[in-house]
Amino acid sequence: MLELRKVNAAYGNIQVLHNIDLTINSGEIITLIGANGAGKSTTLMAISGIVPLRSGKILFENEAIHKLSPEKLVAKGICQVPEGRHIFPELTVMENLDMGAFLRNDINGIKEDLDYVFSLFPILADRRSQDGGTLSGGEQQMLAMSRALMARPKLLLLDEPSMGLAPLVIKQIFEIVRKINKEHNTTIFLVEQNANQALHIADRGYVIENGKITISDSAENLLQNQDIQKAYLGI
Amino acid sequence: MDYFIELFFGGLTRGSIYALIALGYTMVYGIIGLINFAHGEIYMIGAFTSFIVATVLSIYGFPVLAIVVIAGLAAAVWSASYGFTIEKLAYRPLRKAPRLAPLISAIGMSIFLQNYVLLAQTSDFLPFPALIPEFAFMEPVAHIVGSSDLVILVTTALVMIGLTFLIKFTKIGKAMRATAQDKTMAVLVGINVDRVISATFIIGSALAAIGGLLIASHIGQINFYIGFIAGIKAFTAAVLGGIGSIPGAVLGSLVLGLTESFATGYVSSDYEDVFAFSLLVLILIFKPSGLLGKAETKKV
Amino acid sequence: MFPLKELKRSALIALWFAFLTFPIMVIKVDPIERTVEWRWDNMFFIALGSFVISILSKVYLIRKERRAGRKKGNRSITEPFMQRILREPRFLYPLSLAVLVFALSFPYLFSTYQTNIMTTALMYVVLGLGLNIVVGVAGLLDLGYVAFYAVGAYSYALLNMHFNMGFWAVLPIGGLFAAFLGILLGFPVLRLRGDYLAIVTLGFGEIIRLILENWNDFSQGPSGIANIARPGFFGMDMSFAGGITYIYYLVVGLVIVTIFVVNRLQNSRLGRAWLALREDEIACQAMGIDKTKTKLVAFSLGAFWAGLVGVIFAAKTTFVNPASFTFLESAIILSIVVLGGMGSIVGVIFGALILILMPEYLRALSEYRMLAFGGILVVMMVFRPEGLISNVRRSYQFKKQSSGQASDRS
Amino acid sequence: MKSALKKKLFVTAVALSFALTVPVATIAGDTIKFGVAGAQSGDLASYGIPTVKAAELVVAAYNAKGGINGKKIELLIEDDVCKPEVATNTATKLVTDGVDVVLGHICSGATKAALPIYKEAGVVVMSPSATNPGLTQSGDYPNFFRTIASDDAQAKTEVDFAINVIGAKKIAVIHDKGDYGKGLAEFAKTFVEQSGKAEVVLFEGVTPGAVDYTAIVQKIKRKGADTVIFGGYHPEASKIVSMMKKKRMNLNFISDDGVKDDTFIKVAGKNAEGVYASGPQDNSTNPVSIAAIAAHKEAYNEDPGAFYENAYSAALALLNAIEKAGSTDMAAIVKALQNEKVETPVGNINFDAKGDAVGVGFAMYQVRDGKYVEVK
Repeated sequence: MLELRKVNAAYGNIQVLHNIDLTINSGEIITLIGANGAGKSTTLMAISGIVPLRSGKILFENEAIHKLSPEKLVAKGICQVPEGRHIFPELTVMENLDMGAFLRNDINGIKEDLDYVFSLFPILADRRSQDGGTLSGGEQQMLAMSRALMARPKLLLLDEPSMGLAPLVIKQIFEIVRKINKEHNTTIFLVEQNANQALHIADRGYVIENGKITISDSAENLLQNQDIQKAYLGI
Repeated sequence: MDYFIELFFGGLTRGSIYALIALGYTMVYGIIGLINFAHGEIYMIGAFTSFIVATVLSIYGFPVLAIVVIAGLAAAVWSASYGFTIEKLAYRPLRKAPRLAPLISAIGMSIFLQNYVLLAQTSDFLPFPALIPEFAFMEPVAHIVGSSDLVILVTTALVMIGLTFLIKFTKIGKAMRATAQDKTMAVLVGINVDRVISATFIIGSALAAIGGLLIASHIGQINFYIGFIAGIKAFTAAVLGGIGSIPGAVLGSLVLGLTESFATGYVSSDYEDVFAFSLLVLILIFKPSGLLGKAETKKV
Repeated sequence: MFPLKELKRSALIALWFAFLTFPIMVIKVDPIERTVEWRWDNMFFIALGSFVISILSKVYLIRKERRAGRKKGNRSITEPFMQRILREPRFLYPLSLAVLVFALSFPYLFSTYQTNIMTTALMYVVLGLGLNIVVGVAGLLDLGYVAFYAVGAYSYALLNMHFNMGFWAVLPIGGLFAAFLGILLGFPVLRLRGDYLAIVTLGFGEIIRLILENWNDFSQGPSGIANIARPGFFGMDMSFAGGITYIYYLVVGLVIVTIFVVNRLQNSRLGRAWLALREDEIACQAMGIDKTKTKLVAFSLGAFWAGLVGVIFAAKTTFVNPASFTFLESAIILSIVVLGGMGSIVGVIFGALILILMPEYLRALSEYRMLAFGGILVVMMVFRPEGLISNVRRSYQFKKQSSGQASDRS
Repeated sequence: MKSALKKKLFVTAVALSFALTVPVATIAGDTIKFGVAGAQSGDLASYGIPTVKAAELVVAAYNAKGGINGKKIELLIEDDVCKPEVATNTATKLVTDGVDVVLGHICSGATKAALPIYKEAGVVVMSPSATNPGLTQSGDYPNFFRTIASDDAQAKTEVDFAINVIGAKKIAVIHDKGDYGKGLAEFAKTFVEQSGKAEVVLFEGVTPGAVDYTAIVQKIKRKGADTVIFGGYHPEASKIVSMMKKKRMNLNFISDDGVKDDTFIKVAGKNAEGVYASGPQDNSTNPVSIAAIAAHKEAYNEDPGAFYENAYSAALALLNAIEKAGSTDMAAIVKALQNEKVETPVGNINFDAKGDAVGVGFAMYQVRDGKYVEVK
């Protein structure tokens, strides 16, 4: 479904991604794990068209997309929940969700998806007219994910959904990620520092170090891998 | 008491005009953080366009109502076009430039537009046709509140309501708010930020043009320089209310208009602007982000 | 060679501009005689002009892209030309010497008029450098800088008129008055953030001008103060041309002193504190930099320089009135700083020379002068948003670090 | 690498020296250099541009006749934006270019700043519009002349008229905070107070270009004024007059030369009816004036702007003096200006020792049926 081929990207003169190769198949949950500053978020931003490529290609459903503008990518079904959630603080929960469906015009479909996200996160329904900025961290994460779902994505990019959340909430979030994947057949690309949790729900995983993919394997194998255990799982 | 009411309405009228210009300032600032110094010139171009159109139409013998409507539309259309073009030419290439570069570009644009109108039209003051008729029912109180004051107040109020509706409930309005609050995220939900910014310039410019038309027919004269002072005042009003905030711009404008009116009425018009600016300084000292501005929630 | 698509695009642009400028350029009405003049030829010229300009700019862009494509590999090695010169003492010293010799011999090479406008330009160099401390180095956007300039000018005018004080006596006093006023204003408002500070300083500039305009007993109001004494030189009596030359040298001296002081300041502890403050206020406070005090020093130092130049201004024109101290003046000084490249001394010098000399040399364009000035300001910003000399300072810093401590941070 | 750098340096140096030397080169030749200085851009351009047009027309007429004593007249037109510091540059430029006489400057402030430079260079200056009394009365500027009367004379005319003819008792004196307007208003205030027959109930300035003047107009009403004396120019005057009409106030409105301008009537329209303004004595039957206005209409297809006639007169007076003096020497021109009378749009004039035009007196006018009519 999504393929990165020899992707190089840079901020100014500092190269961040070096020859990234990565494949995501339809229906999978793929995770990308790595330390702070390894290039995880940049990879997502490159996929979403925010960080331009120096060289390389990104294919989505066998079509080169790395020269498309970000909103075209959203229209194609690639949605991102960025790191730090980026809730529109002065928009209400409802309006935030509306923004998620910005490119859609099918009123019935939107209604349906709205019911769906409210069923996933009932608390959002209670807070619907509250400003996004007044929500707690966990609620904001739920809202951010719901907002992305409102675009009815084929591929959902999640950047550190667990960051700064209480363990209980993290668990809930990951459960829902899996649920979305199963119920809606949404392909999910999950970037995490919390490798343990991520690998437990993922099908396959990649490890990124200093902007290079060093390991790629199935999630089970990665969980067993000793280097990974040492470096990322804290065992 | 009559005197007080007179000053009050005078201040409201003046404040309403400021508000129509200040909205453009505040919207543009809210979305791209730019003090658009050329905005006053957009207002001037709106006034000039409506002057030209109205005069041509009246020469060809159109009825007054038709003139008002067509001149108003023409002013809005052309001002919006200027706003759109200026943003594309002078600000968009500077989207990622250091913060002050667009400001200087805006100052240059302001000087350019003033002289463009000066050269293409005239340096002289021109009589603006009286587009606002004298309403008979206003006659008993005309010495306190004139017809044109009434029209300005009502129009401004209608425009405010319309704008609030637009910002609050329409798709483009929500997109504007979203873009203003978080540009990266706006892009990530599929908003074409460039288009939203263009829309902001178009709407802000059209509002300024309406202000231009109203004030020109209230005062009865225009020249190429009227945009500059009005622009500075409107900008002051926008900051007073909390720049970036739409209700703030309106409140700030009304406060500024009333302050100037009362300062002139009860103290002296010699220091009218001194009062206006001192009020600004005072308010900002006690409320550093303006009357309705939100305190900074995050570091930018 | 040139793609047809681009031609079509240019034609559309031409059409757009024809539409855009239609009411203002084409129609001219006389509301009294009730006649309408349709100037269709203007529309034709606008369309043609915008068509040509759009094609030219496209060609420029294509070529630039191609060049960029070719250069891509060794991009980090090629530095801007000016920057290279400024870093190399081997180039810098002979160059500065040449500039100095040129500056000193200027009055002998060129006419009095040239000397006069060069004096004006150099005054703006000092003003620019002063404002550069405030805006470029400390990052405080000041739109009312002209107020301090006015204070200097009126200090000399008034002290000279009432107490017959001489130029040299007032020069430091004018500077100090301005600096004092800077502190007075800075105290309450410096805690405002960026753009709020901008409008407050703008308001302050207007307040000073309005007071000068309205308070007749103090400042003689709008009619101004005339017959201000020119600076003396040990009681020598000078001809008009001699006087101009004298002031010219005086200003050259001031420019040199200013460059020296500003340069020293930027590399001092205080200068680094300013830079740090510009980059991140919160971090600075966390590191124990007294935010308000540091800002206040920058603000009043900038004001001090404006005051000095103000005194010279009054002495040079021998006449002051409030009309010289409008917002536009502040805007031009700010443009000098930004155009030159914020924080760069050489940049500010170039900026001042260009912005002040340009309108003078544009006189040939007569009534199109200010139109061209505004247009050029926009074009320059669009093509060089970092200013003429960008980032010189930062790379200079790096070099110092690497040679001094041999640390290889990159 | 190194040669590329050298080349760039060389190009820069050439470009620089080119830029610096080109403007120095002036056209040499046996012409009379007639300078015109004033605001030609900026917010006061509308007061400076008519002067340029007047100079162009007069000079063209002279040149068509073959110039003066066989010499053609060359115009040197310089913009000073009405700013003193720019005016010194303008003046230095004109002097460096070898100007013989100067028509200008427009604003008193700019004129004051520029005059010492002309004085030093021995250049006669004649302003069509700088009315500050000090310019002539101080005696500081023997090279200065003007075709417009000074502010105090004008204020006196206005006040006498207000008190003696209209019978004003309570006078509001309003001005535009400008050099000209405020100076005039102050004289008016002093004269009213000296007369003892009327009182000044309000003395205030309005901000030119402000969005509206409702508040000040209401204040005039509240103070119970029966007459307004306004010092300033027509844009502000027409705003105030229109606002007074809107507020149903019927006061006498007396203003000055800056308002006695057809543009005022055009802009204020029917609100202008009844307004009094002082101005130079009636020239409407003066054939020179009629010809001057006709020439302007023919050349530019519009009515002349502010100070056009004064500028036209000044240009005529200057050229006439050069012709009579037979030289461009300052002393000779000054003598000719003082002794030789000349027919101009503002009358048959010569100049007194201080530099004011003799015979340019003031009359009061009133707008009646869309025209200024002299009030006897």
